[in-house]
Amino acid sequence: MQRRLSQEDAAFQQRMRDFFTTEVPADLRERWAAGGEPDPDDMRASQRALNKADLAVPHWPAEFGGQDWTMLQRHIYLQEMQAASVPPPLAFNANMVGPVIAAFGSQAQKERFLPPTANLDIWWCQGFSEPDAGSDLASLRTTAVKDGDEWVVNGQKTWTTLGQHADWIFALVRTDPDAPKKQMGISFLLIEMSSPGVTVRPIQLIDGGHEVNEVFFDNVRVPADHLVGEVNKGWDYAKFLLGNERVGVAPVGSIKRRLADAKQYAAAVQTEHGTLLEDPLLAARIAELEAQVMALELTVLRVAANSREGKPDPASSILKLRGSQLQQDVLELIVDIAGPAGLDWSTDDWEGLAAPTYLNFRKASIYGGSNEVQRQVISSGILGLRG
Amino acid sequence: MQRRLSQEDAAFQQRMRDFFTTEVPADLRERWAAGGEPDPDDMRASQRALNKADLAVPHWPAEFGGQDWTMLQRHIYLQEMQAASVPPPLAFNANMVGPVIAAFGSQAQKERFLPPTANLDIWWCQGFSEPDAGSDLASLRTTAVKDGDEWVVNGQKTWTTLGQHADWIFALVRTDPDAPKKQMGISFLLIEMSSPGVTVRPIQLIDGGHEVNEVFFDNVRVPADHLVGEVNKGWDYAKFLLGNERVGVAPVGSIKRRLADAKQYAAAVQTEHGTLLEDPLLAARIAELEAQVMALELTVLRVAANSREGKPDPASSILKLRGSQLQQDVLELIVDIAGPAGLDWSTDDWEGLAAPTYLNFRKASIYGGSNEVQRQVISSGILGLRG
Amino acid sequence: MDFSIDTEQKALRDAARELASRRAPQHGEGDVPVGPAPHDADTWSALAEVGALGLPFAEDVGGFGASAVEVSLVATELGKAGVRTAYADALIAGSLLATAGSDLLESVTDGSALVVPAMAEPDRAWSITTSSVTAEGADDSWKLTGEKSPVPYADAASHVVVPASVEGGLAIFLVEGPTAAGGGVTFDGTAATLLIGPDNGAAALSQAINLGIVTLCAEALGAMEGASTMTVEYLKTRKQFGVPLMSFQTLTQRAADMYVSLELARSTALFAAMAISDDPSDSTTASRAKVVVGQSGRHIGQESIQLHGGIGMTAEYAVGHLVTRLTAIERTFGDTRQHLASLASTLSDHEQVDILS
Amino acid sequence: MDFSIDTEQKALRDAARELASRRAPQHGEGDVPVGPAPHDADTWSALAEVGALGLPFAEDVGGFGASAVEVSLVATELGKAGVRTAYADALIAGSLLATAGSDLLESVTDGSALVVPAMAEPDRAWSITTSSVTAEGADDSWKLTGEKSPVPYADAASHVVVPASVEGGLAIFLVEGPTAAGGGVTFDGTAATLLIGPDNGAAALSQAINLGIVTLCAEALGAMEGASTMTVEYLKTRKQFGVPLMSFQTLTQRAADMYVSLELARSTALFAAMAISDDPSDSTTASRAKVVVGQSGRHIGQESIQLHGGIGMTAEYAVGHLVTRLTAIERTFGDTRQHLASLASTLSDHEQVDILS
Repeated sequence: MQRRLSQEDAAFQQRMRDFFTTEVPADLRERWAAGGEPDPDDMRASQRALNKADLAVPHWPAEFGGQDWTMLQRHIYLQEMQAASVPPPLAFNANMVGPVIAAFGSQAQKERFLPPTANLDIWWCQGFSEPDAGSDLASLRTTAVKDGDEWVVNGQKTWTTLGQHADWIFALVRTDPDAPKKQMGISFLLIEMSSPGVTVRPIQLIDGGHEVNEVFFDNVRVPADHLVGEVNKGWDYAKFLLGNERVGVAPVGSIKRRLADAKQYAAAVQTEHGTLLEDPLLAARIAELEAQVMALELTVLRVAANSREGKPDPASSILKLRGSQLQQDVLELIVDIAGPAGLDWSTDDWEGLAAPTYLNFRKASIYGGSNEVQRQVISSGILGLRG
Repeated sequence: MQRRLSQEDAAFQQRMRDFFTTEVPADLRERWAAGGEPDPDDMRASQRALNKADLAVPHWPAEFGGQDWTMLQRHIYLQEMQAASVPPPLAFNANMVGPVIAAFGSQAQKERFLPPTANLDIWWCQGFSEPDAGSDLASLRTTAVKDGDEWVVNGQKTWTTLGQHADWIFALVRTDPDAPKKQMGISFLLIEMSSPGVTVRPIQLIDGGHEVNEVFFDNVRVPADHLVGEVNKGWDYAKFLLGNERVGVAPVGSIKRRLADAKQYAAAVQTEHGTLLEDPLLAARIAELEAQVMALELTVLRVAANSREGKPDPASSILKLRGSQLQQDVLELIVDIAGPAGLDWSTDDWEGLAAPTYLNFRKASIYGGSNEVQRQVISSGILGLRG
Repeated sequence: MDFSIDTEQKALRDAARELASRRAPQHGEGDVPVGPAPHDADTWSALAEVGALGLPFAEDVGGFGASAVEVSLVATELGKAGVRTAYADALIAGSLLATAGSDLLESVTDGSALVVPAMAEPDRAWSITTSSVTAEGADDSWKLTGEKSPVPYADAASHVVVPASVEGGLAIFLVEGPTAAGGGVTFDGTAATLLIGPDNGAAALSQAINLGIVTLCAEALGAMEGASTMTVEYLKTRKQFGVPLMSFQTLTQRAADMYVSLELARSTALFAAMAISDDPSDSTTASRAKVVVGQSGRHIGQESIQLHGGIGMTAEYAVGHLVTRLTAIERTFGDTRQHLASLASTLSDHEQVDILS
Repeated sequence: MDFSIDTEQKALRDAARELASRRAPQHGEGDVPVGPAPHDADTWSALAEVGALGLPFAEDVGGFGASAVEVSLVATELGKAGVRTAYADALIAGSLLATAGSDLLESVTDGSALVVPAMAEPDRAWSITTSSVTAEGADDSWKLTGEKSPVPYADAASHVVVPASVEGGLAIFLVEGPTAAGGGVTFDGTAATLLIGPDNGAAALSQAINLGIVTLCAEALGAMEGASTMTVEYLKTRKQFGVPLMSFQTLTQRAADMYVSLELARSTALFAAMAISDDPSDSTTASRAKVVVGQSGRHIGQESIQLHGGIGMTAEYAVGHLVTRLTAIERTFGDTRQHLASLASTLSDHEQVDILS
């Protein structure tokens, strides 16, 4: 056991820090740090800057921009990226559809889709959830029926994050309605959002933003070669994707960034006895969060080091569960620091953003596998508690 | 709505306060306040002093010592009793078997048992739980087989609190092994502990004490007229009993007494900056507990006022659930105040008792219907959430 | 100690319930307003019509001679229906006007004037004992300097009531026709009328805030009840994995915990209303209520969304709006931490909390 | 940053595991000892034999030149098996002897002397910067006055190490053949040897306590792992209402939360051992570890009993003893509250917690 970074890793850390703080424009990073609704242009600019330096998709195969990094290096990369408030590569591209196409797509699909996916020339969104399915993904009812060399898609997806900016959607569709189990008979289909019959309706959330959408498919015709892998095997690819998604899911760097912000905010609020940062109860809560976030970061590192290539460790559920809790705790803390100043949402300073951001991130324990689902994965998959 | 006590209730409160602080010997109350294992002689002396003044079983029928009190008055009585550290009447007598005999017993049983039960001349214990049943009471396997005008009892009970001091046990026994449902075919039997074939084995708990026991029945012969009510109807009586038990179950007065002690302890511990009672984090925790206990006490009063005579309000589960949590929280606080001084269990001062008492009261959320069972009662019985 | 309500109170509650259901925001498809609500003149008139605005003030100063208990009944109905108003704010202003014996109180209670307090200050934590706004002058001629922000409803207010520092302590001023900008009010030698001098300013403000806290606690109680009811209903009707959500024990056990939080908050909010009616200066009880309701509000608010899942996050569904309001209430008039700190400093004053005295 | 253990460490861990299983207390039917455990000479010799007592001290002062990481591996095995010893105490004393360059350290590491620190004082909260015990004297002749209590293992100790106030600060003394009574040690002009003077006393004590904290955290990790494993096993095998307990989702979801607590505590305890090996004066990391482990210990301890039900309360079942030990560890060398307060006072020293530097 060794606390310090090896010389090689320390140099790697320095290289990442230098890159993120000098090669990604400062104004872009400042806008990202301020929070609020993400600007798609900034996200594209950031991912392209990263991709140019081969830093957008380091976990992909080498021929499509991947790097042969250790898990520790991947963590350092993410940590430094978030510490510098660099908008990360779009998860739908880098962590979801990209790895699926790389692992299961045809050679033609790889060549066609992977380079623009890495460069965010294609903006992907995810078409998994449906209105009456929720966490029960496999109950999906959107159908694709073969008609010549096309699939004809009908149905509805929901909770499609940033779908309003998307060029393409990767969707789970039912291709065999008579399959014996509901997990069977599902396929993984790539659909261009500009196809006739695709409609996007933004859903307003309680913070006023519109980051999620409903997507409707009305006799949308999709070329047959846009089906990834084998027909009716989509559930396997979805499970692979969700496993990958969770690996990157504990946003430790971003939680730490927010916590550092919280300290700065608290130091600027005067109380009757000094500043809020000197208030014993508030300071103890910050100290507690710092210790808890440290525990999470250490666990990310320890678990990542143990996870086998390609097979995400089931312990990634720990990270999703605890990561979302801590993220929510830190955002709640910031609302508390804002105090009465947070009652006015009309300003775009940190006080005005505090409450909407807190409310927005209640999603963190719901989306991408709710915390109840994560606990189920742990109790059943890790502890062997199968009722 | 009215915050203040009526003149009548204020006078009642004063009468109770006077009685408890002058008519129950101070040395006895001091020993009770100090905690640790209860002294049976003190408990007898206390209950007899109360009974002499008709204050041992105020909720019984008037002819057996009951009082026509309002729910508020019952609360005041309990509150003042606990505030004065008076050992309360033995629950097995006053709240469990007494009301069952009064409601369902024969006239002969009432006359024979109720007066000595009120006066703690008979010490009762409870024979409900069995080793493999736990919260699943109805799965009991102890049998009673009719032989002439006697029942022959075989089996084993466990978690029998203070059974080592008991003269009699009230037990649930299976009298019809062929009943279609496991809740049927159970009877409510009164058994003298000195009967041949009854063996008591104390169970040591992690605090070192022996307040619970296993009770074994080996061909124990019980006269037929010791069966309460109708044969095979015991489950109904048990439910009646458990409902009654819960009404008295939120030990608000005792929690408040302990919390007041905790403040006194904290004020006597020096820190680098004053006393522990002035420590901002510890003081905030005490203030929080005071507010939460107040909320519980108010809820006891509000709910008690709404509950119908005889029918315990299902909201009594709130009181059991929250009462046990707060009791445990306050005891944990006292361990924290003791700090390193609590590492030595060999003294009988408050520091030495702090950790064993805390550990002992982990039972509060397990016995008498676990907190999980209480939540189930609330979700199903009150909220109508029936899975 | 008596938690029951009488016939007159029942009638008031029913009127408030009817008003609230009539004025409740509609959340259909499409965008709806989120976050803090602007002043709504129609709702305000309706409140004035049922007599809600003068309830706690004595008749001889222009009030209706009821009490904080009646205020609570009204506020709970508003909270349950998600009707957000300046009710607590106006009552604080009203309480200060009543203490000052100001004629303006009649216009407050009949709804013709909207008077709100200007209390929060930029970059300063909530405080009712100090102010960075200063006042200079004497007799009928005072001038205020400094900034209060945010001042909810300032843009719609006819007057603001302003605590400001003067020699000798905190005094309370009235400013007519405030110029609201950027969510706050800036004073730059602004003419003001002295309502209450420094001898009594802090005490009067504390009483007024107690009334405001009790009102907010009652509104929060309504919001919690609304959110809890919706959540239980959702668990009953919504299916997942082929069975109703209420088949999942982890959800029903948590619904039970929400219920416990709600009932404890209910007892406490009602008691605080009674206590403040009995003794308007009982800040200790007000702080305890703010703590209990604050913690329940966080618990019930967060669990309501979590148990709903994604739908609870959407603006077209009411539960998120109730949680938004609970989030705001917790940070209004001092949050849980601040009230705990204030209670912590007075632990030695009492052996036990005595609610039966 | 590397959490893996090498071959030598694996061998040490296996030896400790074997030792721990051999010395683990037996809980059958009938009464067994509960609460704090007395010193057990056989277990202590066995620890000395596997070289556990000298691990973190340099070879030139009589130690074995390993580190706090190795100490942790041993302590975790002791904790898991429920073997309670003076290990953390003896390491604190050893650390102070090592700093002082005392010859006695060799007798500590070979197990022939049992030296423990005397730190707690009656009616005073835990403190490592002040002491009400005073020392007077000079050079070789010092006398101590005051009381330390409780002093765990004092009745079996050959020597105690005593922090005491002298002019200029806190100094560390050695007392041979202490007279233990009532769980503590009273000094009444008692002769003592100066180990470390006031220039370095507080710093040396702080380093020693860091080692003690890391040892306790590792022991707690073992106890939490033991309790969690037993709880999961119990849920799998125990039936109620005709089905295994693991059919109840409310229990399995809580078991999952226990697992999360355990794994976070594991990472933190291991990291703290690495950090202290790297920089023995890193009190900040030691405090963070004490906080994380303290909270996990409360959580896992309480849930272990609750999920077991009544059986978890009995002395014939091991889980309650593990919880008893967790309860004691939390209040040893400062509890969660105290370490939080100390961390809270240094928040401005750093922008973020940096574990990768």
